[in-house]
Amino acid sequence: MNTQAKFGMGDSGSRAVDTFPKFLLANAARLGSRPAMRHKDLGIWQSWTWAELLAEIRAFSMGLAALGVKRGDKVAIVGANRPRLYWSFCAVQALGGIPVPVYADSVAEEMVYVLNHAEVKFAICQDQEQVDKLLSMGDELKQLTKIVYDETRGMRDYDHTDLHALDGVEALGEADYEANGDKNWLAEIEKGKGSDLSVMLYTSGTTGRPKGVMLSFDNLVITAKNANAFDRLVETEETLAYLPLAWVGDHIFSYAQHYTAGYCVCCPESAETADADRREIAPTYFFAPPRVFETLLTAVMVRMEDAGPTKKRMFDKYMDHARKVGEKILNRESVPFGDRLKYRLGEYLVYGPLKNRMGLTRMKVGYTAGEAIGPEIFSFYRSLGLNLKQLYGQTEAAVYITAQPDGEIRADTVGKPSPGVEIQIADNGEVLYRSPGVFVGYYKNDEATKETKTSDGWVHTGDAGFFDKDGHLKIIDRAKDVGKLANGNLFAPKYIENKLKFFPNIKEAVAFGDGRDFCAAFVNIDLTSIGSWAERNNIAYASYQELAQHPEVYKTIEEHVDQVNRDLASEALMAGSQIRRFLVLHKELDADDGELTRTQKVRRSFIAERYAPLIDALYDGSKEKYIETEVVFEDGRKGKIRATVEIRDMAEHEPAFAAAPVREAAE
Amino acid sequence: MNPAILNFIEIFMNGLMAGIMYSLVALGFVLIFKASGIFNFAQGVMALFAALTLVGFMTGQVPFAHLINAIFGTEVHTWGAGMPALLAILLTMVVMIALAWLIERYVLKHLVNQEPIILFMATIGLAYFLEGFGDLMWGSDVKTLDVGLPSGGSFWWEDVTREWAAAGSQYYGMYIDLLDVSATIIAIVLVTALTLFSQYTATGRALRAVADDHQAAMSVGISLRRIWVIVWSISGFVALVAGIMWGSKSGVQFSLSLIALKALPVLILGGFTSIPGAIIGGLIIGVGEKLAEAYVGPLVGGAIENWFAYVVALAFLLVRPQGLFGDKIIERI
Amino acid sequence: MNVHLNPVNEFRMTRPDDGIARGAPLLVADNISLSFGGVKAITDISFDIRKGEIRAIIGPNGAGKTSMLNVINGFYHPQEGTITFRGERRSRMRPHVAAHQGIARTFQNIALFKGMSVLDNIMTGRITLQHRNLFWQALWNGPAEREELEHREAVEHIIDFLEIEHIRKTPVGRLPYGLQKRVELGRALAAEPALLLLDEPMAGMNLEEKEDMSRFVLDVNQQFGTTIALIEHDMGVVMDLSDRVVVLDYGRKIGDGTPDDVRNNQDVIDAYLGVSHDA
Amino acid sequence: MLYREAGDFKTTYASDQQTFPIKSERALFWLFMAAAFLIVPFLINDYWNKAVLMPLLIYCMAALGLNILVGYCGQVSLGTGGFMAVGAYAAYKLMTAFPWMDQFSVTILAGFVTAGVGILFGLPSLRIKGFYLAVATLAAQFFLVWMFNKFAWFYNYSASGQITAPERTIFGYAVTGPSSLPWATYLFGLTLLFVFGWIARNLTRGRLGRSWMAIRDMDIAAEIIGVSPLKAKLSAFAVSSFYIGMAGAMFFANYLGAAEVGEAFGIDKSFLVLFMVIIGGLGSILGSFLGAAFLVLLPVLLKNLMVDQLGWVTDLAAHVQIMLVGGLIVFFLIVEPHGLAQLWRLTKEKLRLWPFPY
Repeated sequence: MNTQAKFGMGDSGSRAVDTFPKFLLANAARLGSRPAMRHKDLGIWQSWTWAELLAEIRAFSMGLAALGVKRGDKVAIVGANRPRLYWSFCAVQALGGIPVPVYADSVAEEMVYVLNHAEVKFAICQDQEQVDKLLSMGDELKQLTKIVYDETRGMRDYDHTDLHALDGVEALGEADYEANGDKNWLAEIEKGKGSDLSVMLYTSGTTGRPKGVMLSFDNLVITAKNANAFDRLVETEETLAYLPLAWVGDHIFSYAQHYTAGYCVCCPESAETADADRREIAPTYFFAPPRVFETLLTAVMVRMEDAGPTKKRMFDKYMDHARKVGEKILNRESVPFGDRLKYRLGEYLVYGPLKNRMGLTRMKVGYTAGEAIGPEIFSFYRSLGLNLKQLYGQTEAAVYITAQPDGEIRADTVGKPSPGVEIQIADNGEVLYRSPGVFVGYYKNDEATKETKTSDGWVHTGDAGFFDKDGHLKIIDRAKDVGKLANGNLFAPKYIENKLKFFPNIKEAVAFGDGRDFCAAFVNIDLTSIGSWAERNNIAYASYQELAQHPEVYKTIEEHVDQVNRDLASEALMAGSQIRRFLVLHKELDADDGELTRTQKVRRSFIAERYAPLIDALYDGSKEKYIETEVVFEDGRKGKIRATVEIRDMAEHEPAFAAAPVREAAE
Repeated sequence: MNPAILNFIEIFMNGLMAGIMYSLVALGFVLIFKASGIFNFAQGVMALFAALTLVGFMTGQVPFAHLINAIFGTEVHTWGAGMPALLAILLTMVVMIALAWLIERYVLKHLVNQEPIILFMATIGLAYFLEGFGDLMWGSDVKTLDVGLPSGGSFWWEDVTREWAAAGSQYYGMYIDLLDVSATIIAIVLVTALTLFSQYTATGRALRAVADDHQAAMSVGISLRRIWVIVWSISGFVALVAGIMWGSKSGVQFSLSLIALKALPVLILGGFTSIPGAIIGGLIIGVGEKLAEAYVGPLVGGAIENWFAYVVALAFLLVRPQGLFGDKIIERI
Repeated sequence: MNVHLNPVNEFRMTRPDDGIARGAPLLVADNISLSFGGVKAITDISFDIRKGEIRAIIGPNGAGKTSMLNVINGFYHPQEGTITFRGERRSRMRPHVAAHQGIARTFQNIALFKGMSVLDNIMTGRITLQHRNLFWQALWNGPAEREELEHREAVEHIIDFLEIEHIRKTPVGRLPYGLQKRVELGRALAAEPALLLLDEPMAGMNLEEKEDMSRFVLDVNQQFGTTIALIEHDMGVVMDLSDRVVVLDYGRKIGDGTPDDVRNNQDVIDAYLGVSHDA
Repeated sequence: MLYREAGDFKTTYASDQQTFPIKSERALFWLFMAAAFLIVPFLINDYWNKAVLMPLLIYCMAALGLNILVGYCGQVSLGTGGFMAVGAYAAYKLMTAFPWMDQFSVTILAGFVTAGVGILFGLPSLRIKGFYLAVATLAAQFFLVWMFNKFAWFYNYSASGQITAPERTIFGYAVTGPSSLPWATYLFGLTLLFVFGWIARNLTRGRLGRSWMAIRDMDIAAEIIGVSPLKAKLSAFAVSSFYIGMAGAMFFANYLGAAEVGEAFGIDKSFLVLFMVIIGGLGSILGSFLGAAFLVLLPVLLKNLMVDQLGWVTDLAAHVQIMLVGGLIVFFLIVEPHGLAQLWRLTKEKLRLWPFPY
């Protein structure tokens, strides 16, 4: 392992460590025996130290070089969170290539577009499934020459002219290394510099074709280093890599910060076991979209429903106490001694075991972002003593725009500008930022780049927001989505939807009202929560559809909508947009049907189009409406589901707020 | 005749009579095993308990006298009057039926579908419980039991057999205990009665149905729990009879419960599920034991009857693993 | 230092080469007759199983299929006829000796060890491959532990192959039927058998489970080259999976050949349609 | 509730298969052992040693042995008393024939002798199963007791027919004989139990243990997948008898000091140890210890209560005690047929899932 010697402590100081391959060498020298990566495979957490990581990546990278990967080549990476796919980022970057991660669950057409647009020459796939997907596109993939796959199962009988097992590639590299050493390889790494393109991430985008966001090493390295410093992340952290690796968040948390801080990234056995795997690893630094926290909380509440009365009482009592003082204790505010004592007891009886069951025992910092998180959900975790925070970010910013500093945590803001980030609010309320993480541009799309990024480096977020009196940014909605009702009242659909979604029984909601007379909503019930409720109440159901249309379910949802209206009525800006009518949708909104993005955000306009008859019905006063919907099954077959959906009217509450708050705008 | 042959005959007959007693105890095991698949280790203690109760009734003891005295500091021991044997036997029978009902209600019912070893263990626990309970109720001192059965040697038989020996030989005739004779007669009557009962009464038929196939029996409406109470009552009755016999012979004391251990080799030999097996096995063991004691014992230092029966049974098993009358075991997969 | 394994490590599934070429007879049954106390279960049956093939044994209920498997792995001893396995003629033999020679099997009625976990059940399948004696096992640390962990790794590959990672430590008694069948296959595979006997591997399964199981059987045969003899009632499955089929009826062989041959064989059709068999 | 398993993950198979996979349990175990080895010897007195600790250690050893046979291999044995007697007499003969031999060697050799006898009496298990085998093992019990009674060579022709343990020391401290030191005897027993408890764990977790369990769960299938019934059953008999023999040797040499076979090693012993195994939990090492603890401590407690506290006469107390023990056994079998170990497992599961319901 002569690279270790070359990049010893004394030596590395003189060189700028500004690319990930250089970080790899530095980490192998500095943290050689520390675990760098783990993967739950064959029953245990297979682990690699940084030194071993270097050896693996070097072999793989030199093997790729032998296959013909050259500087500037784009290499697609397709699959789930597997160590070897993470390694391929660095292996490609070491050769000056540009990795292009692709969402593994995207359908063939999406993939064709991305691969062609990015002019991908090589693809590294996880398994047979992904290889098949690529092969099925055949000639459509104009540039693609070679495919490398990781898992050999089922691959025995394939034509291996342009198909290579990752093992074979590594062996090739290993042989090269044995014979010729790694001089050339190291020289290739030395050629890389901070301003080079590091990665291209395609944003799934709520509208239009995906755009290839080009991020340089500087973008990622500086942002990641800032973030590490902000939350004091060091090499002892353990994180769980379970979010799509084509998503910028995962790229930052499981790659950029992983290399810059030198911490250990753990890959779950499979998506299904991610929960159990998290429980085993107990990450110290954890990121999850609100949806995950929501599901987790729902699961907790559902399971506690089955608990015996004594235990349930104890749980409720201590959770009440946590709600009362937990957040204060976490924020280091003064709390009476008695309450502290009771909290300690609660920690022993309830909070500790609960954190243990959720696998959050060791969590030092946790982030949620992507969407607004329900205040109750947020406080629930905070009150358990978990340092859960919110951040606001974008692919174009290499994630970090704002984040909540420790001790300044609130459910309804996304925090202060991250280190090195400047923010301004445009006249129309849109948030603009400038930072070292600001992307180089959209690949082969200068027009879009110009639209988003001004010549002096300010980037339009497309979100409307404002700074509150403490200097925290508050996001209300997509700038273009914030509209007005026909009567001139402000209508912020996401704001309303989030309020609905904060109920465990409601999984998804879509609000309508822009330019209409009143606000109306689609509601998606949460099958886990409602299903368990139905089970307890002996309500038989055969399908999601049947359950969704059950009168009792409607009644429950009606109560929730009423509660939301009550809340809205208490807010000056929103009181005018209470939900007048709603319906419970007969099918679950699904990314496969294009109703959600791959990151599980609702595609409002698509839904509006798809369910146009239902929206019409919401506004024409009818009591129910028949609808046929085309759906795509998992295996790609298409089918139709039909339903007659009931529509309910709601009463509006009188506006009841103290005084109109002043809307501040900070520069 | 040669006195050696006469001696042999005497030992043989004594063996037969001891054997019939073994059969009697083994019968109790078989009945319960057939009907419920339970290997009732408490059978011996049930006999002890029955005998203790019988003596207690006949002599008019106050139950739990010791306990009462210990707790309340009183000095009560007897009612002052006993009762006739027949009435005491009837009352004891009632107690045994009550016991069967209690066992079913508080033990067996909760152990349905458990593995045989667990049930076996439960009956050992039951044996301990009954032993302690019996002692607590009636005291643990050795008691004599006399229900009016003839006892002592038969002079008539001695005289008859003395004649058989060749003149001039020093032969004084065969010894036969009248108690053994009456026990044998009673045992024969009991076995016949049980056989008739199981052949010709509805309950008996239900019993056999259960023994053949639990599921099928239940599906034709036979109440398993009722059957169990009946079976345990019957084996309680058998235990009572055995208790009277053995108790009359050697007093009522703890060692009486050890007759269960005597019955075990009989069971191995005869098979756990066969009534004829229990009878014939008992006879074989009884005779074999006595003969071995007389002819083999002196060679190895005597007192071999404790284990000899087991060794016989074991040797037999190695040849026929399913016992004398057991069903042939066909291994399937 | 953490030990780590190469996740795609190839693992052996068949024993070292035994000199029998692919396609040559691995096992030959010659004029086998078997009876139980006068009842004839098998009458004068001869057939062979060739190395690398999937051989199906089919026939109506009571045709003697399971008895035939029992003869092959030494559980029943035929009154007449011989079994030749890997060129060696076999006299009376205990089943565990057959296991040591490389014959593994699954059972018609699941015969898993109920008191053990999935992992332990499959580990038990490797009993013929583990050799540390009582002394080393008592010491544990050292050779015995090393051996145990090597075999654990091999078993993990089987678990991975059969996609039963999530139930690794579950007691088998708690598993649904379909998974128990899969675990049983795993236990048989763990022995790295030369000949794998499957007694109705898909009985009682739903369509999806049958498809899974068929895929596993094919994968075993193709990826590891394991010779397989299987009894199956589902004709669709038999025709899809097997290379050659032998048909039994009332303890006699009435057909033998490729699935197509057998399908067109009049005797076979009669037997399945229940035409009288006294001819 | 007590468990914090999150973050306690396994990176090797060795750590995944260790005896106490959960960190907190591992800590608890070593804490307990430290207390047993380092603190108890300083607090011990003759009463505690004789009434509680020595019987506990000895019966733990015996129950461990029987559990290997009954719980792991599924072969029911009622011959424990007889095998303990073999251990005791072997120890006696070894102690008197080789006065120079240290007590550890004596005890372990006595175990080996018993293992041999165990194999002999285990032979019928190859032909017969279940209750038939159970009853057959009674033959061993009666025969062995008879033999030790009958042949004076076994008790060195002593007039009383008893065997009496001479004094033997370990590192100069007496562990047998009339002037044995309580703490030394205790540590002697504890060391043996610790070492052989660990060995039992090793034997049951590997190939041998699995072949035993396979025979127990389904003997035919076990044989078909390659378990030799002969080796599995006889090794179980041998190992089991080895432990029981050691227990017998300790019972005689370290605990009783003098013994008469019928009294000390009668059929009651067989049942007692079997109860321990059943109540503790078949097929569980922890269960053997829990069962032994339960049946050793319960009578002591009851006696304390009835005789010392209530002032009852001893025989009355004995009757109540035997009745209660019998009743409790039945009660336990009804409530939890898989024994205290299962109860412990369930409790543990519940605590691990806490606050969620099980």
